[in-house]
Amino acid sequence: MDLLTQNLISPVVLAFVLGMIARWIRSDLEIPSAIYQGMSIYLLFAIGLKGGVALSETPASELVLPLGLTLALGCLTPLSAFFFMRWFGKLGKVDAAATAAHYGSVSAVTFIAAIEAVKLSGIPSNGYLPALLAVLEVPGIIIGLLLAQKSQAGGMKHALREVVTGKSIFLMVGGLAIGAACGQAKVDSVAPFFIAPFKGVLCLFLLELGMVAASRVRDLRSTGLRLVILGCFLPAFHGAIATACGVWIGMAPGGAAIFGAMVGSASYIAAPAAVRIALPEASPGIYLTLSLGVTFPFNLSVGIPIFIKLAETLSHAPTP
Amino acid sequence: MDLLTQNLISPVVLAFVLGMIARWIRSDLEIPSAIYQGMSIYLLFAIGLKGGVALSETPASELVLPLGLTLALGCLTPLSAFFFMRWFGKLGKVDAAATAAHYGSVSAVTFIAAIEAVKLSGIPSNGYLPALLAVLEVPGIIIGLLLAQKSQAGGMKHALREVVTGKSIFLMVGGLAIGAACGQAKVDSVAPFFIAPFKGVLCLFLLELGMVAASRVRDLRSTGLRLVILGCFLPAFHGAIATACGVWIGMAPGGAAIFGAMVGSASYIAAPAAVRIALPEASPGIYLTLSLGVTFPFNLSVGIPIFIKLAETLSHAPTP
Amino acid sequence: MDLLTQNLISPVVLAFVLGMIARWIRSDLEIPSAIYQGMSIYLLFAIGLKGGVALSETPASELVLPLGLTLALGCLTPLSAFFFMRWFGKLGKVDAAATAAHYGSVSAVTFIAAIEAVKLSGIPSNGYLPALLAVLEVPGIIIGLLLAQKSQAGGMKHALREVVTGKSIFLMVGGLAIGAACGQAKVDSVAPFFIAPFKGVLCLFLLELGMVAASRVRDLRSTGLRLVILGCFLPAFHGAIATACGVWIGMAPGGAAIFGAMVGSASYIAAPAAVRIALPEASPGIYLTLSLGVTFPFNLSVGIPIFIKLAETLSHAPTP
Amino acid sequence: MKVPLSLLTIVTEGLLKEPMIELLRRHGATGHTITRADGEGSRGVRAKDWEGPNLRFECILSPEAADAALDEVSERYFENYSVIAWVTEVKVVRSTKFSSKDSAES
Amino acid sequence: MKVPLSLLTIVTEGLLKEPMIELLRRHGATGHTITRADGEGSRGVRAKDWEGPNLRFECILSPEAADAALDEVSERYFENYSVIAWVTEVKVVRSTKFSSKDSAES
Amino acid sequence: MKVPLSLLTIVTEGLLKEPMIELLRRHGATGHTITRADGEGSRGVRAKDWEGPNLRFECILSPEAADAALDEVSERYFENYSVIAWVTEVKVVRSTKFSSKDSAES
Ligand SMILES: Nc1ncnc2c1ncn2[C@@H]1O[C@H](COP(=O)(O)O)[C@@H](O)[C@H]1O
Ligand SMILES: Nc1ncnc2c1ncn2[C@@H]1O[C@H](COP(=O)(O)O)[C@@H](O)[C@H]1O
Ligand SMILES: Nc1ncnc2c1ncn2[C@@H]1O[C@H](COP(=O)(O)O)[C@@H](O)[C@H]1O
Ligand code: NA
Ligand code: NA
Ligand code: NA
Repeated sequence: MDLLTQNLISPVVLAFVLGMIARWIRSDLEIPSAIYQGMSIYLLFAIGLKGGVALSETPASELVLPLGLTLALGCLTPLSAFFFMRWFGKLGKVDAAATAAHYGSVSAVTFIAAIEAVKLSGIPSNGYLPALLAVLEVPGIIIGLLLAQKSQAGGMKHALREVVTGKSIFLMVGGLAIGAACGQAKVDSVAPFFIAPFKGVLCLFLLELGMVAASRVRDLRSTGLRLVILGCFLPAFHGAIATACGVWIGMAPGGAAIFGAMVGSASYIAAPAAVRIALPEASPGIYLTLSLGVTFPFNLSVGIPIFIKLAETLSHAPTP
Repeated sequence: MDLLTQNLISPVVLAFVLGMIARWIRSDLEIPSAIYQGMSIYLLFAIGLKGGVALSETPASELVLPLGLTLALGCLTPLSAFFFMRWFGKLGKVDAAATAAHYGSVSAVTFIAAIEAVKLSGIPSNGYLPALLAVLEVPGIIIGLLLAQKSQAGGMKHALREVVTGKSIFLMVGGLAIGAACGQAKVDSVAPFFIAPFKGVLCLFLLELGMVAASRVRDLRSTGLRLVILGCFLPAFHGAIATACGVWIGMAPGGAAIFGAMVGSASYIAAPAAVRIALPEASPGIYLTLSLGVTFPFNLSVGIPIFIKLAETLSHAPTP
Repeated sequence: MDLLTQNLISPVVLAFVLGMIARWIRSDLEIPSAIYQGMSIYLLFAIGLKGGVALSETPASELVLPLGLTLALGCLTPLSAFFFMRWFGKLGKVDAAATAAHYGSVSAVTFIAAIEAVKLSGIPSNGYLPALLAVLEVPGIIIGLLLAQKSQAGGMKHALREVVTGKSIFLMVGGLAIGAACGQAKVDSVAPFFIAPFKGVLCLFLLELGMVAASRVRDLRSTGLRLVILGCFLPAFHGAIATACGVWIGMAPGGAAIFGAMVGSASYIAAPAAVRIALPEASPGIYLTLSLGVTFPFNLSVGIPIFIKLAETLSHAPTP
Repeated sequence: MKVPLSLLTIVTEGLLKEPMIELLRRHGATGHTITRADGEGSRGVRAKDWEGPNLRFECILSPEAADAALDEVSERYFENYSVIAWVTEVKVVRSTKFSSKDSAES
Repeated sequence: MKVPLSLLTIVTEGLLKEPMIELLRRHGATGHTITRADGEGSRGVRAKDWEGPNLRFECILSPEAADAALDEVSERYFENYSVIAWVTEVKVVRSTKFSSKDSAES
Repeated sequence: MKVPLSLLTIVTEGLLKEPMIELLRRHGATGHTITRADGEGSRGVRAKDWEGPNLRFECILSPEAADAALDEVSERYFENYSVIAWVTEVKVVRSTKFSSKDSAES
């Protein structure tokens, strides 16, 4: 598939691969953690800012359907993930629930990578997607935690606080608000910092993420084949459904593909933090390895091009 | 006032507010201190560079009046601040002197924010202002320390060394010199790094400053209402006088407004370091809270638009 | 010489001087080490990326001669350095070998500074130079270590691993590969981050390097005059030969000058790390002081303009 | 004037920052010092991977308070979290600086 | 339940990171904690100049293992590298966390 | 061959960096290690707010020198600055590395 190679041979994806290689050949390359944190602050805020501007130009009525769909899928995907993890993955209840929380939530970097891939492929997209990203992040985590039936007031509340005030949602929502309040003209004044260099920063960020993912990949052996299969199946399954629904409710093809990548993705920043607090007995060796070591690279390399192709096909289908 | 809203609804000011909110809702957002320091190095050096280029294009004769005025105000404002702090603020001599040193010196970030606000409002400015900033930073601190009559050779000398070799003055003066030596053409080669993204970096910087200021605001209760009133009155008073003098000696209206913001501002980087060394018994809970928790937000939100308005009015007054 | 002043009065060189001044006047200016590391990652990866794009547009046949010349000089310069260090510098075998490894290898920052200087002087250059840089880094170190006849399997192997998987070579080669694979069009998408701000980042980087070099310069007294003389002579000698050979095999004048600067330069990142592991008894006070405190500033200020002048003269000589 | 007190050192994932500070306060700590640390331990997960580096708490306490805090850390966190902790005997001057409720021995 | 163990602290150039971790493992360490540090010592070279800051290792070991490790560090690295190391007596709870082969005294 | 020495740990605002290094030198320190730390203490001001993080000094000294340095730190800085300091007993090998004038007991 041409689109696949096209997607794989890009600075962003190759930087991720380079990061993995760095770990495999045991290079002493290391991105200082302050730089890594600085980059994630930059990326999240910038994505919010861009989304906020788009939002300020989108009529509220146009948002109703996408928001409803996002909430619905945000509640269904953790249930689906829980079911597959218990049935096919043979996980215990707590571990399955923890993993479900991750697949119910969303990975901002997958979202960003999908945006870039769509931009490259030239098909039209929707500006309001970052708002959906913020909405999608929370319900999956709540439902995942509820599935563990460990909703002792304290843990659950603490975990929710963590998610909602957590820096990833905070920065994105903050950026959204600022972008929406300021509008295009004023955001233009900070564009040379937040917009133009964005993809280059993403490139360095994925270099680091590749290194982290590589150390996760090492843990795959102990994770078991069944879980690895699920780590590829679930994003494809959830993502395809979401892409189809997106096209169905009238998103632009590019928008639907990005939406698919979002719904298909598994969180590896917000969800782990929340799960670690509310379900400390769940094994990070399972949920982190799956989300960061399997599902993220899967989406980055195979998932996103599939969703783009699918969205294009479905969008053109009814036209003739 | 339209100008006020115009000024408040900007990415830079809103980022400051976002930082304050982050602290209030107890988000775990944190800008790594390496990033924060990196940004301040960048901002100070860039402002110097830009000023240096402007300086290289300004005839020396044009600088005499502004320099003289800056020195005069740099000596008067700490005296005025000391008087108000003792009389209305009821502070002891040492604390009043310490605070006077802060109001006599200058806040580079307020200066930068004023520049951006003036640029946005479209009125003409002067290029030599960064040179004045460097000049204004020192005398206020010296006079403040002298007011405490604690000029034991050692402490005073150490404190002065600290100010003059301190990184904020060093970087700005260094940038000025490099900018003046290289001139526009050569500085253009580094403009995509130092000039274009400047305002975006400032935006992130204010996010952090908002967080710091928020923790200062919490200390307001123990500071007392009288001091809070002074923290708003002094910048308005000093700034209005400086703006008027600026117009009077022939600065462009934008330049006079920026000059007002400079003179009205209170230092929270150079002065605290010097005061901490020379007057360790003065209470940081007073001088830091006032300069960072009251005066900086005041200038950012209310002061700067006032000075712009004032400068415009005064500039146009004699014309007809 | 006009070219010399032209080269010296540039933001990049002046930033280096500013860094030295910061140390001399004992300013508290400090670039956080995370920022410094972040900048070196950025610079090395960006230089690779740019080179990779150029490489993808260079026919392989055009690379044979330059590659052969690079390998030859990479083997000869450490021998020459060893000879001079023993004979004129009166160093013991281990210290001479350690220093030879540094002069045999290459300084990426000198290379970058040369590129910028050539760009400024407007003469044509060659795109494939970064590939030569990567090739030149290794042989000098190997030969240097062999010269110490301390090739106990362990140390040597460990040292070589260190060089080849070391982050400086890894990032540059990684960038090269990504640039070559993606080609101009796709690299353009990250150009606003990796290409446009490059020189500005270099400027800040040299500010830090100036500070480091200044503390090295302090050690010059204990190093001895003979070694300081060699620290100026060797780069001029090696660099002039390399420039001449470069012109001779048909490089563009700018390319030959950059090539001269490369070959003349002494490593201060890759080589010290390798030498420290394989020859721990060699004195860093000698090799680091020479490479960073003498040869680097020499090349930056005097060497590069000389090589440019030389390359221009030689290139024009046979034309008429 | 030298007073013997205990130094409790806790190395833990960044996640437990707030709970640890609270725990120390409850045991009478008047302050604490935090450094960022990397580390490897018996658990597979290196905290750094996904939530920043480990935190290394140091807290000067009365010997009894340090023991009690160490016990509580061990009971509440050892099982499910990456935590390690130890107590060292140290000497300080002007121990009033450390006494909120328990160490009045200065 | 408190068990006395030893805390070995090593401050060294970043270069020796891997060898030090290996050395600690060989002496039975089940983990270690690393913080970045600057420093000055008897050698002229400040490691920071060219390879990032010093590393400060902390490792809880059985007293015998700590002594042995300290000896090995001293013998192998003191001469040519910037290294310093010391041992402190500490108390831990649940020392099982630290026993890979040597400290079964819990 | 193990020699008992003292480890003086000082946590202080970044501002006091130079004075502290000088103080340690005056008491015969041949070196020191600095790590960056955050912290909270009895004073309201968190140093980090305006001048970077706290600094945490570690210095191996002879027991007498450590005590004397601790006393001086306490007398000169405790009142007006954010400072805390403590002394621990440690063991080192080859104590010659630490003796500039006072610890010839190796
Ligand atoms: N033996 C040890 N000595 C020093 N630090 C340790 C040791 N074991 C574990 N740690 C630290 O404690 C953290 C958590 O350990 P663990 O819970 O065993 O994974 C690690 O990341 C290390 O920083
Ligand atoms: N007396 C000391 N106390 C604490 N740390 C020290 C001492 N001497 C040296 N160091 C640390 O050990 C490192 C190497 O020391 P040296 O090998 O003496 O250069 C230094 O960079 C310091 O971080
Ligand atoms: N009880 C304590 N244990 C450990 N560190 C402390 C303690 N009290 C204060 N500190 C540290 O010492 C610094 C200054 O404390 P203070 O002078 O009490 O504000 C704080 O920022 C902390 O890093
Ligand atoms: Na999802
Ligand atoms: Na002022
Ligand atoms: Na060379």
